[in-house]
Amino acid sequence: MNQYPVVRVMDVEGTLAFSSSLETALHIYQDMILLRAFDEKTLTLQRQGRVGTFAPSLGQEAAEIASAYALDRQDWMVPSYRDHGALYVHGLPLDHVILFAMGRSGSYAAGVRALPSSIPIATHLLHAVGLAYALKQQAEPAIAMAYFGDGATSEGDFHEALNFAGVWQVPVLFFCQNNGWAISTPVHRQTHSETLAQKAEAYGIAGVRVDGNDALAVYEVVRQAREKAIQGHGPTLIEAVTYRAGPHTTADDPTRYRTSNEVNIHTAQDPIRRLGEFLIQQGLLTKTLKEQMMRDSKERINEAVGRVEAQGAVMVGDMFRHVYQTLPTRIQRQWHEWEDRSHE
Amino acid sequence: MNQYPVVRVMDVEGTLAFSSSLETALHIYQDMILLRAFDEKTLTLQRQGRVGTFAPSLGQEAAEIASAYALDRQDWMVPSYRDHGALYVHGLPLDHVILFAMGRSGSYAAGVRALPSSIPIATHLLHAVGLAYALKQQAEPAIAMAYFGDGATSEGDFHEALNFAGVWQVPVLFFCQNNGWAISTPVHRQTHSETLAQKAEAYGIAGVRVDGNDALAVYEVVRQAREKAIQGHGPTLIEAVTYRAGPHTTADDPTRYRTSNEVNIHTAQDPIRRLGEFLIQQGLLTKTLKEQMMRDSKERINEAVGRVEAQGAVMVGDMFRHVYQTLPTRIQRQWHEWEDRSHE
Amino acid sequence: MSEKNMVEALHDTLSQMMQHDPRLVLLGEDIGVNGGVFRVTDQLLTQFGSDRVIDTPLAESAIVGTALGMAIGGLRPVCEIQFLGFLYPALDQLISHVSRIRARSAGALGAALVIRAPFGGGIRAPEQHADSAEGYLTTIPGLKVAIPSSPADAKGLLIAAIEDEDPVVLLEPIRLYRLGREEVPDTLYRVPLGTARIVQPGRDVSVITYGAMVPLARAAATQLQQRYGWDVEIVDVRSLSPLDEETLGQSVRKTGRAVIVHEAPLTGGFGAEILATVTEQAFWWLKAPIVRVTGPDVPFPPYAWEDWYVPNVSRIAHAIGQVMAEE
Amino acid sequence: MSEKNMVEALHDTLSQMMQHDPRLVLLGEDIGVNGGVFRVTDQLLTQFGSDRVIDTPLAESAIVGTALGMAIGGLRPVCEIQFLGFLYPALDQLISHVSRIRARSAGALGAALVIRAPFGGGIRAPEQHADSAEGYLTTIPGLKVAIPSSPADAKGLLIAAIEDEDPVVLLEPIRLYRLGREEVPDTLYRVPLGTARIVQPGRDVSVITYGAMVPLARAAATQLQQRYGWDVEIVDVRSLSPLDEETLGQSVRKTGRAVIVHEAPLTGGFGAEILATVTEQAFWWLKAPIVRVTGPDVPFPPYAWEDWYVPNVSRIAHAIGQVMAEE
Ligand SMILES: Cc1ncc(C[n+]2csc(CCOP(=O)(O)OP(=O)(O)O)c2C)c(N)n1
Ligand SMILES: Cc1ncc(C[n+]2csc(CCOP(=O)(O)OP(=O)(O)O)c2C)c(N)n1
Ligand SMILES: [Mg+2]
Ligand SMILES: [Mg+2]
Repeated sequence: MNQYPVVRVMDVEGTLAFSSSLETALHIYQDMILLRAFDEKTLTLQRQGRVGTFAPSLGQEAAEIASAYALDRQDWMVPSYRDHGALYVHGLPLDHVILFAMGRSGSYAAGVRALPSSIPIATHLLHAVGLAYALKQQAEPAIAMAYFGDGATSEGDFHEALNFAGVWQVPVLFFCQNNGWAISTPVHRQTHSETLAQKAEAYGIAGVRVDGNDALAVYEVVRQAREKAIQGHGPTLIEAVTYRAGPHTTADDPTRYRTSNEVNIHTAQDPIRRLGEFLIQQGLLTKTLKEQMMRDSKERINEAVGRVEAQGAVMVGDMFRHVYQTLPTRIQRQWHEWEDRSHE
Repeated sequence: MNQYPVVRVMDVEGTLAFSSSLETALHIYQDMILLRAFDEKTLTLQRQGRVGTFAPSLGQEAAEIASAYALDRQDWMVPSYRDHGALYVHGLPLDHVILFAMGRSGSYAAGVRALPSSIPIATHLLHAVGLAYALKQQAEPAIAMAYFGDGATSEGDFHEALNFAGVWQVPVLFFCQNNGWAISTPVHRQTHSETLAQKAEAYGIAGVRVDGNDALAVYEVVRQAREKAIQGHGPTLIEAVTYRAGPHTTADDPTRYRTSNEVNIHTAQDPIRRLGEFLIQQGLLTKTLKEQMMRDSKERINEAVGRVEAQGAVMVGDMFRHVYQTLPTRIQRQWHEWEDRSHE
Repeated sequence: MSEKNMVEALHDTLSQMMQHDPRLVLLGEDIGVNGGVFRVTDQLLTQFGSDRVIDTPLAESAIVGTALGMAIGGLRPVCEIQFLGFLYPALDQLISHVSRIRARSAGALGAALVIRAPFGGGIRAPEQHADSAEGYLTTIPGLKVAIPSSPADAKGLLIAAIEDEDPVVLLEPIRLYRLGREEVPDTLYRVPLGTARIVQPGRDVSVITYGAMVPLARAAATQLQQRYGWDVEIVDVRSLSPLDEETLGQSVRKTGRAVIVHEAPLTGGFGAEILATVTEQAFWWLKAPIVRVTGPDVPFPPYAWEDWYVPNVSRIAHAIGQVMAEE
Repeated sequence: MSEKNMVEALHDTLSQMMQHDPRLVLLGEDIGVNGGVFRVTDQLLTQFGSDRVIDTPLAESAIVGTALGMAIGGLRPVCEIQFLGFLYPALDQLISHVSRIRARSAGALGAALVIRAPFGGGIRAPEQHADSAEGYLTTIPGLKVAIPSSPADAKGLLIAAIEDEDPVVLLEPIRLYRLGREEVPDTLYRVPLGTARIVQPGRDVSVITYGAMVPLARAAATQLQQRYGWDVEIVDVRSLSPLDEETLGQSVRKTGRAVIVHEAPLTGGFGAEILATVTEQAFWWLKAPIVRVTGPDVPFPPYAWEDWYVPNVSRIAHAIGQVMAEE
């Protein structure tokens, strides 16, 4: 499909192909470092039994971080389970990301325009469309952007969301990270279409394919699609072509379904290294600065983990409190029963 | 979308554009006459309270009948509620069609490779894909074809069905009658894509647009797509562009949402008249023959209605008998209770 | 104050609430130009414009899923599902998201939305148009489910549902849509969710029911009153979730006997929960086993069997006779 | 005969049945190359090829919907839904088609297919991976629902399900997958659907339960036997639909007391149907109100609350104490 060429800003050696904000580039880099450090930390905590099943973004840092940089704080982010990097950029405190990983909350923080991460695949794309409708209706100059994977494009809700978005012409972006795999299913078993971007044809909306390991290209593409949406020119499906370098989740063993050869080829195109090269070439990054960033990241993460672990056991009441705004008597009674039992 | 030109065999004046079997054409014409007569009869019966809510095919006779003629008896037909014409061609006895309209059965007859008509929109497309998988697996030289409307393309199951079909490359055809309306919703409010055929792009499968009021074109297009599928070259989405000349169902009042002007423009392209002109030009049809066909149709329909109405009241047991192959004791007990009550 | 049938009551209430709260939007299939297949939204498009009365493409999961986004974004969506039997594609959205968003966000976000759907047999429609599917909904924590049995309650429940900060499914019995008229006050009043209604008080036996079964229960009660002098109490559950345990328990503690009536199939139907709840509330007062009168455990059949499927006055009267016979 | 845990029993049974019946096909997400996220289908792809062990795209409605087509077309599909909480998008297919095709075709067509899904809490997975959703399924006429509580039953139920001409959902308790091993005969044997199992006979009180709750009920029973000498009968429902009313009724007519235990939320849960059925069967024998021990009426919480949510030995013992205290 030559209709859907892959947009690139840097080539794989990190040489610039067109201009973008260099200061932003450095910030993006810094947060990519943080995200990698976060995932590494969380993987360790998981092995130690301190967090449960967890989905790292290893290899997808450019797509995660740069896409979120292209948003404004007034935009609604509608993430799935792997998007803690994007959520962090959008304002979710690190502590909340950790609370989520520790099974203590729904990765939501008041005041941040992001929905809690959606676990059921593709279901949340519809929420983004509804949010975009509300934004348009209330004349707010903002958009909604849903995050999801290649596998999500097979679900019915993906289809319904893009179709509604097309008919309604609301300011919504569909940000698909094609990381090559849906657990053990490669993209070519997920769909018979050559690209995911071309699925936009079915809805008469724009489709763009971007090198998802090229942070600046991701940033540019999302930024432009956002502008277009804000101007009332309709939704865009963005396919960010990247690669999941790590396991699907901590419960996954990728050696069962893919060769180390394949993984090596892709990790050679590591998005952090690539943006780093570029920033060094631009004179914005040094080895020292990079090491400083890494140390800082680790420290911030350790501090956050410390704070969260210091919180102590969860309270039983929090399981009941928020099921309805006003609790029906039956749930109140259950809450009391459970409280009584917790004092036994 | 010039990629999806409308395939035509006759122009609107009924002049032939390319060759097809003329004997088949006459048979098709005859059954189109029958279908029209059937719908007119059923509409009358409905007004008399002798049948319940019913969906006629007025204006869609070419698409209904000619598409079914392109199938072999070994093919699986997977229809929706409006496809009694196609079912009849595929072997469903007229009596069964009437039983369905009278709320006495599920439009199924043993020995006919057709599923009972599906009421929930688009859900049955998946069954066609599964049937096609089974055919392929068992090396049967046959296909499955699902019938549905323009509105059905918005449902998630439409998407999932076409996607699975693409990945599996099974012999299935998706026959979409774009009749302009889904109850009161015009196609341009149903989707923002210019054609429905182009939705095939999303699945990497073939998409074809055919003049659905050109019976011979419908026949040719389905026949060719069928050949292709049988040869193992994958599924096709066929958009047959037609027009629903009558109400959505007997419960519908189309004057609420469309002008008589629009209806008049389309009924001027009536598919029966059009095929009739062509057959007259070809010397295959005469006014006498046509009138004979109409009389025969009415007679056959009246006889069938007579047979069905002579059947008397339904038996309460038939509501229980077929819920499971072997009835659990609870349902047996209910059956007995209900039987007792029926003798009260 | 004027006489209205249920369709008119619902229509006028939607119109009133749309005027009253500019955040309200309606969405569904054929609700705009066509005014809904039962005309509940007739002319509202003309009155409020296509931004607020939205004719959607044909996709129920999308109707409910986008409504959730709208609600979080500050609108108050009221969805129409054309028939309850077509809600099934949207169950995932209801179970996974609509009902959970408040708990998931620790109370910060809510799904202040309403889903209206006509249900039940009675109009000789094709298959799947007559399903009574409340049993799938009442087992979803975080959701509320209400069913009116009269025009006045339809209005009060609809307003309560629209004003509720949590999601409410309002199921509208098709057979009652145009069955009769009654005085419906013009003011904005609420029937609080979670409250049952004593349709008629009685001493001997409680008939606990809802929706289109309420008039049948009344007819059965009248018959038995005349024939045997039995004093039947009729409780219209009205709000299935949350359930008014107190009113149900009180009634059965008073009468000591209960018959539960609904149109949905027996097994796993909401009648089981009512039976369980009432038994928990009134075990020591029970003089006879509670009897459930329901549709049979079969899919709703083609309409030729409709009269066999749906509970009728004679089945209800028979069941009351059964519980009265004990002891 | 060899010792197997539940995963091994299921795996070996699938392998045996695939050899035994060439019409059998497996389909689901990640069941092929990956062997399923719980490894129930480990290596079956190598053994039987990709035509019979199908790694599907990510779409549950399609898995169930295409399986129905396959079944009608002469194959015998066994679907895996990765976690029961992801069955929701397929509920429409189950309710509208899979469960109705036989009735709709007057018995001519059947949905001889099986759906397997792991369920319940216990592995600190993200939200929605721990739902106990049997309550949505047991109210669908035309469907069967079974839940094993041991490796041997898992085999027998799976074979019965595969051989059944009607659709069966087999729910597999995640916590029992690798909890223990027991002797599982190598022969092809069936646990007939519709039969409950008396796990241990007793005179004083019936604990009626299923799945992962069975071992907890045993532990509670042992504790109470030791502490108070109470003789607890444990009934493993095993087949929720069709329900073995007879065995349940007999048990409670004998003991006069019952506790029902499941992990799913209380309201509208399958426990309500059990309570209703048992009450109908044994009303005059009941010495105390039946007590339900269930998850609370809240969505399954993030896993930090998991131990609070899931019923435990102490809650079950406490409930047994309650029903024993009466009279
Ligand atoms: C409806 C649903 N079905 C199945 C799952 C289990 N599951 C979790 S992640 C996943 C694969 C998702 O792949 P993709 O969409 O490519 O996203 P990625 O994980 O690669 O980021 C599956 C099958 C789920 N969460 N939701
Ligand atoms: C899932 C579902 N939702 C809604 C309906 C109600 N309904 C019946 S037909 C129809 C319109 C269908 O339009 P289209 O697909 O274009 O087919 P047509 O009737 O025009 O042949 C609707 C909304 C249904 N049957 N199933
Ligand atoms: Mg992926
Ligand atoms: Mg149409």
